[in-house]
Amino acid sequence: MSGTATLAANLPVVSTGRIGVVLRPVLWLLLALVVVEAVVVVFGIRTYYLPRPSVIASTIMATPGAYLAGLWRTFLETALGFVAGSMFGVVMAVVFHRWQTLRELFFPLFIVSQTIPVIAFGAVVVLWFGNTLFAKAVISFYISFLPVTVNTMLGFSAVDPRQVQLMRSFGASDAQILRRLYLPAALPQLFVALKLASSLALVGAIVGEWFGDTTGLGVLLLQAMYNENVAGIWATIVVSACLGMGLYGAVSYAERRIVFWGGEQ
Amino acid sequence: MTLVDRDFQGAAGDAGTKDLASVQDTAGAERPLIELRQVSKTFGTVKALQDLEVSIRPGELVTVVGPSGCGKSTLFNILAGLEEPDPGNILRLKGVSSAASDLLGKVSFMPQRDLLLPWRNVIDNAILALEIEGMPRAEARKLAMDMLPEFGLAGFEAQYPNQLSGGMRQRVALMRTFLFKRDLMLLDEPFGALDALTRTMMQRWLLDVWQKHKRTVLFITHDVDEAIFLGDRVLVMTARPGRIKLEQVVELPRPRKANIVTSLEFISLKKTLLEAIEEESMKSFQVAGH
Amino acid sequence: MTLVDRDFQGAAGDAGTKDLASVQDTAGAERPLIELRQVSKTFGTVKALQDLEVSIRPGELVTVVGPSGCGKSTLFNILAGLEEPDPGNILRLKGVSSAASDLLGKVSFMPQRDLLLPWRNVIDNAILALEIEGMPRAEARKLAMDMLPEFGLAGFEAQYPNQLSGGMRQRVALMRTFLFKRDLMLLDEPFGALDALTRTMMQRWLLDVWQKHKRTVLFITHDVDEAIFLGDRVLVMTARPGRIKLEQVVELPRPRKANIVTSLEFISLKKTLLEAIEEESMKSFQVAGH
Amino acid sequence: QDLVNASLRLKWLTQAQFAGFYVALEKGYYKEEGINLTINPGGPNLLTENLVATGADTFGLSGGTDSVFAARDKGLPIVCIGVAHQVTPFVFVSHKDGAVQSVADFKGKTATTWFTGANHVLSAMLSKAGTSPSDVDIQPQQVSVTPFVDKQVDIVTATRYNELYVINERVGKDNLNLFVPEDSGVSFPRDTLIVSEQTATEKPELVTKFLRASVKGWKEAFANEAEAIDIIMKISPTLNRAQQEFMLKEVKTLMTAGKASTDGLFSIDKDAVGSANKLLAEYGVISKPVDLDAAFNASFIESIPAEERRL
Amino acid sequence: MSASVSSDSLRQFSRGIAGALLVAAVWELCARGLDLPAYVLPSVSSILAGLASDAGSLLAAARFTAAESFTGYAIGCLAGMTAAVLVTMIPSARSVVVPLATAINSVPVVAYSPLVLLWFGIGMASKIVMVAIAVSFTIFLSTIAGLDRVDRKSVDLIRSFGADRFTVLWRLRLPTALPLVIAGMRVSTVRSVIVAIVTEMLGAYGGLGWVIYQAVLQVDFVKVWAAIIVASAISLAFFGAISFVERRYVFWR
Ligand SMILES: Nc1ncnc2c1ncn2[C@@H]1O[C@H](COP(=O)(O)OP(=O)(O)OP(=O)(O)O)[C@@H](O)[C@H]1O
Ligand SMILES: Nc1ncnc2c1ncn2[C@@H]1O[C@H](COP(=O)(O)OP(=O)(O)OP(=O)(O)O)[C@@H](O)[C@H]1O
Ligand SMILES: Cc1ncc(C[n+]2csc(CCO)c2C)c(N)n1
Ligand SMILES: [Mg+2]
Ligand SMILES: [Mg+2]
Repeated sequence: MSGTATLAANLPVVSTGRIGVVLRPVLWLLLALVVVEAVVVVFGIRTYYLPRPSVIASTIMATPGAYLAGLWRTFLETALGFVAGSMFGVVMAVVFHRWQTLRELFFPLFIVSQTIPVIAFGAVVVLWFGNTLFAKAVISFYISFLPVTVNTMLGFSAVDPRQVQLMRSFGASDAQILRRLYLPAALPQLFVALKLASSLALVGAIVGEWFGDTTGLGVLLLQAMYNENVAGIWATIVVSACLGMGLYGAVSYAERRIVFWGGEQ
Repeated sequence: MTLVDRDFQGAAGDAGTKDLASVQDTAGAERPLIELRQVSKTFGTVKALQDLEVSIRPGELVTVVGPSGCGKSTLFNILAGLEEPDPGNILRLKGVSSAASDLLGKVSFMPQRDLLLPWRNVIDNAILALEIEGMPRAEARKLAMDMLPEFGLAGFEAQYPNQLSGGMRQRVALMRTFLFKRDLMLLDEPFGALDALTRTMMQRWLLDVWQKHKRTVLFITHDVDEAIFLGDRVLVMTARPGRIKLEQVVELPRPRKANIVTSLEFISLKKTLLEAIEEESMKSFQVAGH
Repeated sequence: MTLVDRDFQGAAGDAGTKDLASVQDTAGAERPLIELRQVSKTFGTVKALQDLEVSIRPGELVTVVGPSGCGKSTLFNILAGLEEPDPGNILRLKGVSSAASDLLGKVSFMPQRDLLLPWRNVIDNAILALEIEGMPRAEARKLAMDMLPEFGLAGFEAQYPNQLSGGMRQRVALMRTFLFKRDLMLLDEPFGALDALTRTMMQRWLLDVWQKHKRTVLFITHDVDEAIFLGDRVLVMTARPGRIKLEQVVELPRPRKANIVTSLEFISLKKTLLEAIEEESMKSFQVAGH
Repeated sequence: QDLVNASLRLKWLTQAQFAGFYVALEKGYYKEEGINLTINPGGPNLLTENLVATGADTFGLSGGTDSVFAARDKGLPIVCIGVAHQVTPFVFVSHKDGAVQSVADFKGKTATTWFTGANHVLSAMLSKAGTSPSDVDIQPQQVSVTPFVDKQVDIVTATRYNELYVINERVGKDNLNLFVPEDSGVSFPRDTLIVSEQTATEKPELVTKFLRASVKGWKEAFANEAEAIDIIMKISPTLNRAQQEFMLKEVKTLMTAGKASTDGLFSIDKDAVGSANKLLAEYGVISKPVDLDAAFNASFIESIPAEERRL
Repeated sequence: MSASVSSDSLRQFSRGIAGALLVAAVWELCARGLDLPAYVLPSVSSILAGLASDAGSLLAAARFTAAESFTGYAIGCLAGMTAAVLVTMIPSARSVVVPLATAINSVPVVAYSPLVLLWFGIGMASKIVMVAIAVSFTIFLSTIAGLDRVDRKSVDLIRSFGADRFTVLWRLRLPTALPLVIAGMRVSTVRSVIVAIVTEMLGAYGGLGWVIYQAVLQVDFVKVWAAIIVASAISLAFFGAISFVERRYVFWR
């Protein structure tokens, strides 16, 4: 087998289309906005149903500070909950992987916990943790850890037992096998979960803010909704979308950097 | 089909080992490096090995052939200390009776697939065993770097497994095995996944490396040509439960050239082995209605 | 190394085809079933095939060996109508000039891996091509059921691929290819993934089936023993860009027995072929610093 | 200076409905009384009574007499220490050019209302007009008043300080009929200040100080509305200023009506409260009438002289 | 072999139950031992009692919520799959649609909820729309990923049998995508119930979210928890049903 030929075929090619990949959707989006603007104006659609994109933009620009502050606050809650949830998720996966009895006793409850709508007991969280950023992060944490646990366990179970035997034949301890084999091997699956968890954590933060808060995208959303401020709702959706896409993009970027070898073994 | 005398001690004594490394090893020349007697292994109701007897002298390269599922990998797992045989066995390393688990970390083992870690580059895959032993990374890397050219991997140290061809991956796995310096090396079908042409190249290269490094090697293969081309002795195993059916000493001179496979001695050895193997294969290969 | 005359018409005329099915085919005995002239194929900057010339007579079993990446699969893709060669080629099916795409659905093709559909059981995998042709499922199943014993699959019709051994999967894939009755059968390393012993069994069985069904077969392999054992002719391809380097007629009598591989004629054929292949392999096999 | 930490949980997000508290906070009135106050906004799924009962928050501006009764009925140890809106803060609205011109006309029509107390007010109004509530199609009211604007429903419920503004804007003030509960003899004071029983017994002076500062804040807010709105808008810049100005004006009317016109802000009108109590017991919302004296403790607010509480 | 599998799953089942009982016992002990009032944490026994006494209204609410989530789920699945198939059949649409869908999918669904409530009212329609949106993007992306997993070599093989694009789609692409599609569907079950409940809490005529909202305002925390348990049971049953279908029809993995 020709080493050089295979190499050439598999070397990561610096894609010249990369910029195009980013630019194309952006151009399409701009076009779509123009079309929507025109449609709203031409057909006289009421703001109540669909405000003009320019109205949404000017709504944000009227009080940019409020949206920025909301974005920052929600980002902090999300990031805190996401990081804590991911770490807890991985730790629980290790625990469940290591002790089958614990897994069989409690893993089903982990699944059950996710069927409980967090909004139903957000009040309890406020009761316990007060009106703090931490309380919202707890809600984010709660709805983001399970996918991480599940996928990490999936990643662990996909480890080739022969690989484990090989490590053991080198005299490796359990801790060495975990660190050098199981954890890296689970990374591709872990990142799939992290992408999902980042979106969930954001939902958690926004919903968490519905339990009494002064700033945050969830607050802006509620306020706009109950004042029938449709442009305000749209403005908040746009800002939430930016945050959601930003988080997703950040995790995807980390994935590309860290899991450079790809999911397939 | 005849079952040969299983006293390997005697049989091996006659083997043509003129230019073998072991000759230089004056003290241990006659004492087997490893010796298995009455070794059986049962998985639930499956009897994988039954009363297996194997003995390998230092510096030997012994090849093992046998039908699929006859217990070859099981034998290796026992020798690597990963699996404990059924009670009542005798297992001696350098004459000292041991439990299989005592062998853990004492033999260097290369399993059936290359099992490279995709997130480690060539050099870091090669030093995996050294790192686990506790050698500082920099030192291990230095050691491995020096070995790269010999394994045909010079300049590839920073490549990742998915950028390598099958043959190169196998060489990295072999290098990892060689770097984990132990008295006994177990190679479980290292070339099984390669195409026939690449495999021929790898065989020749392995013989070179082996002669330079003077290791004792037990080598599993499905390919009779490979078994004869490489081995000082060929062990043919029976279908499950695995035992030694035939032990064939290979008296071909070393160093061996590629064209040796068309020599008359080679052909006659192949004939004998194929007959023995065929009988066993037919037992385990079921072509219903044919 | 000499390049033989590439007029296959003439060369094949001398071949020992006494017991070949094609002899009964009085009309087409001398007219090639398929003929390629000046066939090149470029992928971007990679020249995979260059001025390839192949011609196969009805009823022949022609084997192709060549180093990895030399363009064997590319050749098959062209013959299967999946890939169009570079302009300027000549491609004749039964003497009629055609574009490669005209061949789509006209040859039965078995790619390098078995590619069984995991959600279909043995029988439904076997009839896939027939179903696509539009044959009612019940009828197709009936046809396939009758063929099962011959393919060593009797009683396995309701099994799913993940329940089968590698050898059995290959036989299902072969059965699928046989059921798709076309003048030309293309087999791309059908036994490449099998271990050497299972492969030997499959080769013998394939010869049996082939002689019964009288198909024209083009067979890619990496294994020289396999190429000689099966073929009426062996084509050796050059390293990329692929051309025919050597065409070797195999005059071994049929039916061939397993022990033919240790016969003198076989060995001498093997010697010739190995020499040719070795030269090409060395071109594409890079052992840096070795 | 030793400040006591305390928190006030509102019934909703920051808006002019709560301006007085924010003004008091901003002007340092709570600090002057030795309280380091945090104002925590509410939300759609929060119950102020619950947070105050558990001690998560010290003070609460809760839903109203209705939620106080419900909480007391369920055994939550909370006490109401003042009532903000002296009269029912909501009205029922119909189109002037529509079929509904009087409460009697509700019969056979579709009305939407909130099922958190307002529905009982509606039922009581209907009963007083001789209409059985079951003869009116009463539906839960959604966030938006659009179904009413689009005339898909005949009668909509509106808080005077919030929904009414939106309806006025979209339908026109002059095109609406307003049906006021008090006109039918039904009263339902809302926006109640609460503390836990524990706070009430253990820290009465804290409660009084909080009330004093709050009253001062509200008086300041009503005296200087523009500045009060500025304070609110600074906290929630996305609010609509005109709407907030309207809200503060309406809230002023509600807070200074009835007993408050004589006794001052946050007065507890035991008669009005008692009628609400009876109403809720009648409709089975609470299992039996609540002990009014235990649920409403006017001593704190009354310890502040009326002249100090009057505008 | 089969005997050991069933004894395995029996042990897993009994351990799962044991774990649940353990947590319930600790909960009960805490609630009683610390004398927690219902508005902090009601005891398990009182929740079960509440469940029994409110069975009628909870069941009605459960039906309401289940109807919303199932309908939304079905619409979402169909829309997602159809869109995915169309996009794979029209490659030029892909480079626009897929990044856009990925982007939209990373926007929190709750952000749309006010808008959907304003547009579709507080009846069932708004819940169904919310669920459908939430489900369809997940299914769309997992179907696309599944359809992409098809091996080029397999496509070539089946083309060599004379198959056209639709045959390739029907006989190869769709079955290849099935495992990922169903995995996406399984994950979406729980999500659909939760989205329905969250939307109900912002305004509804009925359903578990509406019951919870009302119960909170009426200070009935036993009822809140009883409704939560019913919601959880619906999710689990839904999840179990799709998992069963998955094991049944994706037997080959
Ligand atoms: N852990 C195990 N549990 C149960 N059965 C086992 C186990 N390991 C191996 N076996 C069985 O023991 C027999 C021997 O297996 P082994 O892997 O040693 O065969 P092998 O000779 O290496 O085969 P191959 O040539 O296919 O690699 C087989 O029938 C296998 O199914
Ligand atoms: N679609 C393609 N695009 C670009 N290059 C291709 C394509 N298909 C094949 N090639 C290149 O053409 C050359 C010949 O490939 P081909 O698969 O025909 O080789 P082969 O002889 O079948 O190899 P092997 O023995 O490994 O199967 C290789 O270098 C390969 O990388
Ligand atoms: C009694 C009563 N019940 C429900 C609502 C609906 N609602 C809940 S929070 C909120 C915002 C208040 O400013 C609204 C409109 C109400 N207004 N009044
Ligand atoms: Mg093995
Ligand atoms: Mg190929």
